[in-house]
Amino acid sequence: MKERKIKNIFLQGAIDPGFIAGSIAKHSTKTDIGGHSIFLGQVRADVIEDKQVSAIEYTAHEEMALARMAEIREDIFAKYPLTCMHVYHSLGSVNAGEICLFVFTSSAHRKAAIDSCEETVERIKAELPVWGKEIFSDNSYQWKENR
Amino acid sequence: MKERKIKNIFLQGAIDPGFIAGSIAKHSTKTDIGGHSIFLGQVRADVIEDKQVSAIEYTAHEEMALARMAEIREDIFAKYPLTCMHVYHSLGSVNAGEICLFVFTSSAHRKAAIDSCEETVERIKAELPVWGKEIFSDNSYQWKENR
Amino acid sequence: MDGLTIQVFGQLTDIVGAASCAVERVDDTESLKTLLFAKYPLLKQKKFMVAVNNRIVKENTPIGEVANIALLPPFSGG
Amino acid sequence: MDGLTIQVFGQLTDIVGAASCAVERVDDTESLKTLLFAKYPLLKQKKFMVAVNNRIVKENTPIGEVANIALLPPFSGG
Repeated sequence: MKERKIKNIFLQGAIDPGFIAGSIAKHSTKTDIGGHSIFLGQVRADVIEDKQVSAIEYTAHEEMALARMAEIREDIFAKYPLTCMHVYHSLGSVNAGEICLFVFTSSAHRKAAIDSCEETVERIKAELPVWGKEIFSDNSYQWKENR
Repeated sequence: MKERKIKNIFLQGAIDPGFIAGSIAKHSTKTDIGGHSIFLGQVRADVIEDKQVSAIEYTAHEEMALARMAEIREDIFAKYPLTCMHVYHSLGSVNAGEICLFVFTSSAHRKAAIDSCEETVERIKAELPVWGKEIFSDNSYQWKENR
Repeated sequence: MDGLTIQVFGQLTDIVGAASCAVERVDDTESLKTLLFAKYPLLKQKKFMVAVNNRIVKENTPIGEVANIALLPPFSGG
Repeated sequence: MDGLTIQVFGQLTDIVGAASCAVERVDDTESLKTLLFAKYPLLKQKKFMVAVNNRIVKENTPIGEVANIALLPPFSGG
């Protein structure tokens, strides 16, 4: 197995819009970038059998998730001419309306940024050992299923 | 010709990351949203025959651009199940490393948000009467060409 | 009779030397082009579209009494 | 001989009643599954993958001396 640099992607609780702004602002010194693509996952207040989701509680097999994310990052950088990629995923409780996933890719031209962002989001959803528990307003819950 | 609501998309100068954060934060009350897709155009410090781009000065036929943007918005909303769409484009001078275009789409599910954002960006680049003048550090310039 | 004021954009402003130019009134967009090419020969080498009353016209189009006219070179926004 | 500690995730925690469970040591993942199904019959109805030392294994796989084992139901992150 190759040695990969393992970066933490997990943040406790919701991802603040101010954090996203800070991440964008840091790229102003990288003047070879022409386009950024950002995906944000937001917790929906789905109604399931008359009960409304008020939050999702995320847990992960962190060690496996970070190792797999390092592989995904390596694959994406091999496939697209990216300047950089940043990924953050919430752990713990995230309320409906709050941000739980932040994927951010940058490239000289828009196509690579846009395509790599979408592919990274799909792979994160399919491949990272992360689980969401949908908490209803009456404190009952069900386990989230990705489609 | 149908009556369309004309929204202004033009901002004077660069688009501040704090403005983007504010726009994201406003969506926390829309709890039917599950995914946001954002594209940001950033001014590249391209080097052309030994001269480096230090800024782009944008001008537009504003009335025509806003009317066309209203058509694009209508088409995109007809094609994708979107919760909302926001578009901002700079006018005047934007320095290398600063943001000149901000396209932001939101939907219950990620696919519609991602696809509509990309399509909107492509249409903005192809269809809006906007022009960029690349200013070099020695104050000479050339007119930008989209590819 | 008033003349026409033509708005110009992008690199066409370098040829015209301003963001607009005044020409004598003509009946249609083909006559306008002939007039402009005579006045600004460099325009002939440039790609541009003509907008009459904020609509891009590809065929020869009459220019009415209160027409506003714009010359639009290839777009380069974003 | 020490037993094995099995980490469980997602909806499997509802069946096991905790984020991990302890079982006696077994030689391979098939024996482990047999043991777990006997102890937690509801597990049989659930889809999950087994990870040995942080690698998902699809075939029957030996469980070594210092193995860490995890049961992973379908992912639902993002």
